[in-house]
Amino acid sequence: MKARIKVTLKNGVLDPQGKAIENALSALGFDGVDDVRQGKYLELDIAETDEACARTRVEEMCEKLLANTVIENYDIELEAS
Amino acid sequence: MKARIKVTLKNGVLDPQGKAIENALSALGFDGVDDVRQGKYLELDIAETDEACARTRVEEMCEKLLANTVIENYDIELEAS
Amino acid sequence: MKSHVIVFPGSNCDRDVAVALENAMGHPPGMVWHGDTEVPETDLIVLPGGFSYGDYLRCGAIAAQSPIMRDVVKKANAGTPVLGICNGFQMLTETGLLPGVLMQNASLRYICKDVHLKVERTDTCFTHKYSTADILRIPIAHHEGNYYAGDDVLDRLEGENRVAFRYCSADGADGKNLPFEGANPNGAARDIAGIYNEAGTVLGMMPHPERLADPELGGTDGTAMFDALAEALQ
Amino acid sequence: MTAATAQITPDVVAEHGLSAEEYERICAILEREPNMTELGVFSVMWSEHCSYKSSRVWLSEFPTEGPQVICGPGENAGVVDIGDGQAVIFKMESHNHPSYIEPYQGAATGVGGIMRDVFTMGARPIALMNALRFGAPDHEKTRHLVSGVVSGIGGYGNCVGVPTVGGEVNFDESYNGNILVNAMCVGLADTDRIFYAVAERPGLPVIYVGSKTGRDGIHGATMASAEFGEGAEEKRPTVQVGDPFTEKLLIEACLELMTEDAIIGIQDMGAAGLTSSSVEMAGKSGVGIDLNLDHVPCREEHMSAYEMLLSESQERMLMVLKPGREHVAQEIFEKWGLDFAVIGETTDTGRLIVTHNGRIEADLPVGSVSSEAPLYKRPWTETPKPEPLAPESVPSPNSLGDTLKSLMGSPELCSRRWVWEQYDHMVMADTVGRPGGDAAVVRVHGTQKGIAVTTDVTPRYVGADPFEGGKQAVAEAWRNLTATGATPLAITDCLNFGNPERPEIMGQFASAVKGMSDACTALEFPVVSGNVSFYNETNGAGILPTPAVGGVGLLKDIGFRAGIAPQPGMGILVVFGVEAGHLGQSLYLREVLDRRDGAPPPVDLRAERRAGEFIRALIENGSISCVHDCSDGGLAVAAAEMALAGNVGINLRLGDGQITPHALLFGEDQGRYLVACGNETAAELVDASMSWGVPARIAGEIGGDLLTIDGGDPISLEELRARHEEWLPHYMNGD
Ligand SMILES: Nc1ncnc2c1ncn2[C@@H]1O[C@H](COP(=O)(O)OP(=O)(O)O)[C@@H](O)[C@H]1O
Ligand SMILES: [Mg+2]
Repeated sequence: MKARIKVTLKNGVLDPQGKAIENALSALGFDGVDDVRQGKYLELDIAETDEACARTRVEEMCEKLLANTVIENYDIELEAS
Repeated sequence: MKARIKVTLKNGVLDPQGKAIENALSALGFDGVDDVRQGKYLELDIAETDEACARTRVEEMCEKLLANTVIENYDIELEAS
Repeated sequence: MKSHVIVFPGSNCDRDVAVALENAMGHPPGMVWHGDTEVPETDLIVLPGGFSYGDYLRCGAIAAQSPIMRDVVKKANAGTPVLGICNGFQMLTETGLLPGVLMQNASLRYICKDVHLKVERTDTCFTHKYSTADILRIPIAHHEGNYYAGDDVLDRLEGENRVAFRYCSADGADGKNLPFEGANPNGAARDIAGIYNEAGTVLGMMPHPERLADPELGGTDGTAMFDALAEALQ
Repeated sequence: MTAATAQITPDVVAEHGLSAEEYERICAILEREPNMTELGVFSVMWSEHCSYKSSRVWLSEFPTEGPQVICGPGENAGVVDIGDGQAVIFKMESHNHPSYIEPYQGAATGVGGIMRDVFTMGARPIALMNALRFGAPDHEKTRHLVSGVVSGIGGYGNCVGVPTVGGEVNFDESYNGNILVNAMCVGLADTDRIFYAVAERPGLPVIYVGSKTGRDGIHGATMASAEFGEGAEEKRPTVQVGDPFTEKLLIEACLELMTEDAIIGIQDMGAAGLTSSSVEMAGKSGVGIDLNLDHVPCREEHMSAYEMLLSESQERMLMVLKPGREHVAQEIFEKWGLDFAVIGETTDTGRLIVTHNGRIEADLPVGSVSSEAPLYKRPWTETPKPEPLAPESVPSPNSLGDTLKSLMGSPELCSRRWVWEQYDHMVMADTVGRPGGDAAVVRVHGTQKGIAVTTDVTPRYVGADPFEGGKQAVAEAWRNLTATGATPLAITDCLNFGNPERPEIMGQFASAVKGMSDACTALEFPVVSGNVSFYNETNGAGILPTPAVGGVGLLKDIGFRAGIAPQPGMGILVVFGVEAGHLGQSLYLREVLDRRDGAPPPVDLRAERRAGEFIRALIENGSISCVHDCSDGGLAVAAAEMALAGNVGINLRLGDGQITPHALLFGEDQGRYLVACGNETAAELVDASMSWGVPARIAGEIGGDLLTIDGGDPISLEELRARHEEWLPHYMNGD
């Protein structure tokens, strides 16, 4: 299966990158842009064919490595490949 | 509107981070994981209310700043907020 | 000779390179703020190392969009020599003045240490005081110095003799397959540490020549680059 | 319900870290009960961290004065004269707990915080150091913590562009649940432009600059914000995230403003943010302060007064300006893209009055909040003195050479290159003594002067004998500075201990402070700043007592300094200082025999000073330029480090046989230096040392590419280097 994972900062956690991008966009003349937040996006293939099993595996990967759960949330999408 | 942007490396472009994550996952005992690719995920609010206009704006942002189109693709999702 | 160093918010090697330039030229370079729209008349533009705009988004990406860079690109295209060191090299690729990109080091770690370099070409204003037999010792300090470009681009760079420096071991052997860490510190394609534009007037390099241009700092292999510029551009 | 009207129950008081007696005292001071916001203010100001309530009685023993001292403890950082109208300003601070919770951000914000302490006084930061203690290498969390902490320190310091030039790394199981991350910053200032945290007089504008305020790091208070916050917001993480880019801008903006005649007082917002900065500034000057929180730049919506006052958002400063100069400041901060807001005024009421949304949220006597925190002389019991170990009683190894190899490749003694290569240690182009030597040396920009910096403490010594261990920490810092040729100026410290409410821990603390004080006095090496971190314990098991010492010294001319690498022409190795073969608490005992007994090596402070002054005089007059002190691992390890640094072989002599070979080689006797020099110089030095009363012995010959011990046991440098360099990278790769 293919897993698509979004890792985003939790609400309230400072996002210096997002802030810098927001400033840069406005300096480039893009007005009305707000609340820019930067996260990570990961794609991977996993040998599992059962969706529920795959989800459990990927969640485990997120908890253990892919996300820093102290400050980040993650969101998993799965697709048979 | 809310824009959700995925910036991913083009096919064939070397991805040291993805590679490292793949190795780390296998070191942690996650087998059967393949083709890990890491990209960026961005969220932003844009004052635009018309979807087509908003898309054009965000595409422009991606071309100018958010993605390095030499090596990266981007994918935009919009949602009325 | 008049030279100018562009200062971005987050630049942090601007003073270091200004000192090296002053030592070579006998007078200090002009410092130009990123918010200005024009670089004063000049014989050399330097884009210094550091973390412009925090290196957020992509290294050099936000700096490449700053007002002053439009003029830098214009002057570079008109033939004014431009030296981009480290973050400056990243900016040069982001503006398209140089091809390719600098990706994260293969180790995914920041690396600060002396590396050895082969000088590939000695007919430019930057390197005419070196010889191709020289093995330079110059420090690197970066997290994104892993030069990447497609094979077609790499072939063209090599075919047009546009590789400026390559990582090598202390005895000049090529950068791969050495025991211990290997001489290629970051995984750069074909051991590339620096490249030129077509005209040989724009140089982007990851190593910091300004950091070993003073005997007190433990080496002077960087000095000849600044001396070369002072001589060529007077 | 808002924070201000919530019911204060004994539980709420306890969750704020205040005892019932402390709460009563607050009520007595106020002659009423505090509201929730006021309780929050007291809780942070009277916390151990801000008030030093358990340590202050002991800290007053430190010698803090000397002709070189411009400002000792009590300000954001210590200030020491280095001549020519220049001063160094430095301090060390812990960020232990946050780094355990989130190693990258915890360590990063530790670096950011300590830099603010230094530039708030008008100094440009020129060097960073870090003293790190991790749990046992095989503990499940250690690798992850090392990786996160090191990249966090690098991530912050590298971006700001201040070189991280040295530090320490130790592994010990006592840190399994409580790692120590101590960061130190040294800055350079002009003596006529030093800024203090004062508010001076009533009627002055109070200014907020830097980043916006969010709900970061509201600790014991998370409960309060979850219960009393507006609406149903998700429970917020309390981790502070650093923004080194903003810090860099803040440094430049503050230093730029400091060249204008505008600032009366300035203070960074560190622990307890807005509260401690405003209360401390006002308290010091005996004035009141009115704050209007409506003007505080906020990053999140609906922040309560409680949250704003207690937030530990990073990269913020508070200033008191000369009236009418606000526009000058505003222009500078806006140029650097930083927030700037007038949020209050100093008053003659002596009270801290905080308004928010038109309501008074706190009305407190500044003096009581800032200086009437309880002071505890907690009960303490002295650590029993261990018996010294006779060298002969300690078993000898099968092979001296193999022992040396395994020590050089052990977690405690292996190369820290993997660490320091992740730090930009060369930015600013003044690092003349890079990591890997005894003390780092940074040149004073544009001059021939150099500043030497080191951090030292040997926790296993302090654990065995806190008094001797405290002395040793100071002496080793002094020695490491001296070994470069620098004149030691002063120290900062970071006293990391367990729970002070336990008498054994308080005993360790008291004795260590006494030992440090004795050494500081004897070596004329005063304490000018520091920090105490208590409660480093989990489930009743405390860490090894770890009073880290950050030493700073001055080289008048970097042309006359010493490094540890022998140069061509240096054929002889001489050891100076008393050799006794002291193996108690040595790494030989611990790594080879798996024993941790005996007394640590005693420090004879007079002998220490004699030997150091002798060595320094020789470096200063150009007689010698290659010096390494002997510390962990003893003479053999020091010699091996020199051999590797110079890439040259050494044959070590075993002397006259008075001391058994393994004790001579691996004993950790204090006050010793190894010097490499030419044959003739060696003879002269041995002569000269007699008149100084410093013992000397030819310890070996330098040359070739083998390390041998009295002709036997040859070790190739290549093998030695591999052993020394490999452990840490292999460990970190999980090999
Ligand atoms: N955390 C660290 N960061 C940077 N450098 C370090 C760190 N830990 C150790 N080093 C460097 O490694 C070298 C050896 O450290 P150490 O054995 O503690 O020295 P010494 O015994 O002389 O005090 C020193 O130059 C020191 O600055
Ligand atoms: Mg030492």
